[in-house]
Amino acid sequence: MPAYQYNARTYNLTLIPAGEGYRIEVDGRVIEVDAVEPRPEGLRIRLDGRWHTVYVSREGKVQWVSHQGRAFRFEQVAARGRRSRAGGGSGDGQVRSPMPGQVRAVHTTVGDSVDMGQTLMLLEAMKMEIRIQAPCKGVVEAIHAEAGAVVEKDQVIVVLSCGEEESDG
Amino acid sequence: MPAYQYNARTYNLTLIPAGEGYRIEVDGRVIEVDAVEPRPEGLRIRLDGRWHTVYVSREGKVQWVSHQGRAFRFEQVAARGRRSRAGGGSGDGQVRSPMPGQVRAVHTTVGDSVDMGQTLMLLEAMKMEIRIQAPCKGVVEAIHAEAGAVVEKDQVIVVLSCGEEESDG
Amino acid sequence: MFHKILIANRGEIAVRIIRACHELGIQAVAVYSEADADARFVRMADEAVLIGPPPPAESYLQADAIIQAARETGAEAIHPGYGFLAENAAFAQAVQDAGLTFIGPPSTAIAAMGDKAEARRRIEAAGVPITPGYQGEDEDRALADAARRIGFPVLVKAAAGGGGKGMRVVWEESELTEAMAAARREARHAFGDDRLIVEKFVPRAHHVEFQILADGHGHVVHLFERECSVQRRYQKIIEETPSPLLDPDLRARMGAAAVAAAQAVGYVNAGTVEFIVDPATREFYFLEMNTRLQVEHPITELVTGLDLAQWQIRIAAGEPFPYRQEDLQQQGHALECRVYAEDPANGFLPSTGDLLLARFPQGPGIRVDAGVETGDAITHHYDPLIAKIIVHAEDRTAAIRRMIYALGQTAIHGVITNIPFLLDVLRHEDFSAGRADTKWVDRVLADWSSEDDPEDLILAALALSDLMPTAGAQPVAAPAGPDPYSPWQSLR
Amino acid sequence: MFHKILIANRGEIAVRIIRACHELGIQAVAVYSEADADARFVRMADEAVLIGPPPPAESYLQADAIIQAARETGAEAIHPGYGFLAENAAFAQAVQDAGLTFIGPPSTAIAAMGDKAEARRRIEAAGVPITPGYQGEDEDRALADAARRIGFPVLVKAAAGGGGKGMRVVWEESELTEAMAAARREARHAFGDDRLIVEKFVPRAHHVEFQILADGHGHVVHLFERECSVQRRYQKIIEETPSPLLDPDLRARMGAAAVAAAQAVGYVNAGTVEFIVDPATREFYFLEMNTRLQVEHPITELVTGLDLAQWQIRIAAGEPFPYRQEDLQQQGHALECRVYAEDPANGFLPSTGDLLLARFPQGPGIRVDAGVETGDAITHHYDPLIAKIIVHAEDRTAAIRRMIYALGQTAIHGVITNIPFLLDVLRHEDFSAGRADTKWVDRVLADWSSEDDPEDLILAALALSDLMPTAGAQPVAAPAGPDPYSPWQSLR
Repeated sequence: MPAYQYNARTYNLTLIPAGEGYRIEVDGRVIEVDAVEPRPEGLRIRLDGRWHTVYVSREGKVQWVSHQGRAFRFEQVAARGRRSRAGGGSGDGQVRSPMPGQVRAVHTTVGDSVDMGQTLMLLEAMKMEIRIQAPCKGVVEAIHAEAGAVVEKDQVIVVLSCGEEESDG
Repeated sequence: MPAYQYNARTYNLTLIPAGEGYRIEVDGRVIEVDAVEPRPEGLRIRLDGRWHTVYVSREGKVQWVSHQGRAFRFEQVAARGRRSRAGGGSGDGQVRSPMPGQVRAVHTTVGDSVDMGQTLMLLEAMKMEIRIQAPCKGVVEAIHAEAGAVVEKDQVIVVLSCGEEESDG
Repeated sequence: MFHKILIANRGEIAVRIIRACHELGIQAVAVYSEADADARFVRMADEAVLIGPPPPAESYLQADAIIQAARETGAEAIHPGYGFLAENAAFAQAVQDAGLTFIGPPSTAIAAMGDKAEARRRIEAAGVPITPGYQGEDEDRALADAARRIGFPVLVKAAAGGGGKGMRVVWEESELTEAMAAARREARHAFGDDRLIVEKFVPRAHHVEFQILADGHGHVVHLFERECSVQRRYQKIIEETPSPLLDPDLRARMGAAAVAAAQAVGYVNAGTVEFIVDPATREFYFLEMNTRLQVEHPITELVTGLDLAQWQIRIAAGEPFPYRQEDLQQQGHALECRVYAEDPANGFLPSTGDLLLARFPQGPGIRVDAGVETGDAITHHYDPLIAKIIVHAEDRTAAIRRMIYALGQTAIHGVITNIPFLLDVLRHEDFSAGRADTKWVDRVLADWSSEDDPEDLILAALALSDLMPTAGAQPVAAPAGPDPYSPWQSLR
Repeated sequence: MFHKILIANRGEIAVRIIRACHELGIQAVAVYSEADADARFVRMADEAVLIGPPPPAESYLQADAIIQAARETGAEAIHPGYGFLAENAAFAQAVQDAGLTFIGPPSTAIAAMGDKAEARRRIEAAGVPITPGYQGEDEDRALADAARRIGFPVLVKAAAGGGGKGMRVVWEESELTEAMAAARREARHAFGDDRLIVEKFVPRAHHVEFQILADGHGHVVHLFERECSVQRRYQKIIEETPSPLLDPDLRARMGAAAVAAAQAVGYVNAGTVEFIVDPATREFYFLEMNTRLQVEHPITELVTGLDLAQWQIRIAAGEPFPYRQEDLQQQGHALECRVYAEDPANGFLPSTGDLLLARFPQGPGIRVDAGVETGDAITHHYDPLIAKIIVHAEDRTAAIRRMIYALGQTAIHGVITNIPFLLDVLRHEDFSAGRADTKWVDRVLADWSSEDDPEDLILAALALSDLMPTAGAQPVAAPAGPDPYSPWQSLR
């Protein structure tokens, strides 16, 4: 019985055949599917008497599902699991790249004291320039990317030791 | 080294790697291929410095190849093979269905003497009515489809014994 | 506006109407025969109802089953597409009697135009020119007398029909008896009605038809012409607009005649008035009126910018058509080629099979109306139309160039198609000059065969074809586990 | 006409130009960086030449390597597309000096319009209204003095640039120093030229641009306007024509001004004159001229019926443009949405990855200009544009309805896209009313987030997703044997 995460929320799914269709339990709530047909173009699902074509793609633990222009990127997790550390947050002083790109300039060095909001780096991707700012007042403990380096989304690029007053903000 | 037939002609092919490309011999004649790349949409082939995308599909012994709107249906045969008995001909008194369809009416019975050109059957497919005519003067030896029956292309539907004067026509 | 519409048709036209419904926010109900259970139009519909076995008489012509399906699914209206029940007045009436809306003209208008003899009387009374002909007693002897009076060549055709079925040109009297018998037989199979009419045959005639649109509030306009002279045995294969034969004056006179013809029968919704035009005299004659959407409607959509399938629905829902005749115009030039599953090098006999590959062209000014995709089947039960390739460009020269490009980008494997034949027509100097009449194909290209020998590139690809994965030969929806319909297993 | 053309660009615009070449019977040569070796435009070209590593400065901006590739392949002309070297006067001149044809305006016209200060002087002299501004000494102190004179808010922008790069609105004096530094930095990276100009900022302005076309025989026309006010941080996301803001009188006056602007610099070929329009006063001001094909050119093609990419080539080959201004008109309404690989719920940051699925819409009035297909990669090296979805319909209401339908039929997996954001803009009452100005998105939709929770249908599909073969996860061109490039082995 798989569980998936989307936007920090976990969905635990149970699938039970029921007549021509299925009974799907999502965290206790029930969705009745009248019928389902896998088709070359997508999954055809009949809900409340009406057929819908939903597009699905899987890559490893990631399952994409889309319909009517809205695409959802679900990540498979252990059932009842908690969200893994991902997403472009800063939290505990680990500053992560919010996008894949190239480091245009590094504006700080290890040991510097920085204020919250101070620019640490300039990133560029797809002709866009993004300032990486300090999420807290603190001291630069490590810098993991130099000017010209290519970084991935969510890669830790700077580590700060945050002053206590901001660290849980 | 495969051989293929198209329109009663057999092509014996030999493929020899040559640099980045291939040397292809077709019944002794040589085609030099500069380079080749299989792509999701088709086979990219560079001939005389220019790339072309050729579409290929295989189903059993049949290989379809098409380019610029022209599609060729090749049938794989034993090398140096002769054309197998196919195509909607009549030849030796075996009358074959020229198309898939349904028998609308049978206008003859076994033992009848028929003239060349006499209508033996009416076939219908895709809203089109086709008269099956006797390919020779002769006697009906067998009828292999009755009114209402569905027949395939090239299926033998009537057998005639042809009078000698027309049989080699 | 309707909430849900049932489409009493299949193939590309069902796909076309489903798209129109979905754009307008309307749910679409498909009906289908056993042969079409996996068809594209069924997969696109919001609901689908099985109505019978493959033969049309047992499914798509089953009026009661279709009306019953509409009732059960709560559809408020039925769109008949073209062919099948589209021009069946009794069906239109039955739909109305069931409390549903028929998306098409009133049954009285269908009946008036469906009976060719009746139509000629009404149209002649409205002042529209018709060819000399005979529409009286339907007995072979009376028809033969009329043929002799009119003078050969004559056209013998089904009183109820259209599309070349039950139609024969008779060049001399000796051919008359067999022609009438064959025409009656085809008419009976196609329309369940074997009455015939006979009329003067005009050689070198062009087929030029006018699209009309009439709303339920008495407003009738024409949407200009379609030149449909490129035909093989009465089957249209290439259509275009504007017609290379017409000038503004002739266009205006024919358009007015088309509007008068529609008004003569109290027409409402989309319809097409067909004329033959004598290129020598520039006289035109009413041929028949098709009381439904035409196969070739997209070229009119491209040059006028109007969506005819949507307007059929909007007019049926009571909406007034807002444009006056003088607001409408033709912009650029549009061409349609019908890609058929048939073998042009083998007498154009039908070709059936599974589509190992159905690759359609893309690009600016290219539109494809297709009822099939890779993996779908072309069966002998229905029409051999695989797809309509339609282009729009700034003028006729650019449109022909674009069509040649588009057909060159099309790849169909699994059945033989007429694409090489279409390309040769497009490149023919008579076609370029706009000189093709309705018998041009049968006369000039009767012995057509393609340049037959595969060129080096084709042979090279053949030799190298094992490089490609055999995607076409595999089922497109390869199961993920042992049984694709049993997710219970695959999820464990 | 040319026999062979080299395309000095990538992505969807390279695909667009290859199609134009092939329709005209011209061979197309692609140049590509290492990141694009498998790209769709490379696969479509007749020949392809590798010109360098992924960073644009080392490949698509390498003028010498590109001209060398043209020489080696025997191309007679170079089409620059948009971006990269398209508005680089030195490149245009170098192409000409190499004995090749540059498919675009003369280098002198590019230089005149590329320098914003110079452009404003020339345009003002031609009688075209410009915004109050300053284009003198390029020193921070002089610019700051000018800003104070003009009065805040002011716009600081790159003298050489376009597309929002190196452009800043400065609302008060305290922000000026940092804004100028950032603008210079961006301008230097984007254009290799960090000179700035400053001008009056008009709040609630609409961005309305006119397409012009000038042949080599002195004939200049405009092809009407494009309304491009729906922008996020100077990046256009939805364009349409006609503009809901213009009436026939304003359209005629702006069109005449656009033609005058083109004539002022001896313009030849396709170009775009951008204006800002004050909706309160209905005054318009020259903004800049883009001396190349625009991203949004398809909407003009749809309403005028002309193929701009082909006309660029035909004009460069010396062909006269045959239509007078009064022959041209807008038919119907066209809209373009730019589908970007970016996450609108996460500050619109770029999203990169492999396209597990790229399913684009089909149907009447729908056109898709895309540079990618399923299996292709979106990398961080280039523009995040995945595809342009373009629709044409009879009026604005029908066009918006059609666009909503088309985006609903689009499915992109593997990267996050802005489609849900585009749909919300299309459904917004301000957009329906035609009230969106250039800051509307940033003002009204700054805090946009999608309706976030997946509905029952999505969760059901998630639970049932193991029913589907994982086509997306497999390589699309799965090798038939152990080594797909070694047919010798697989044929034995």
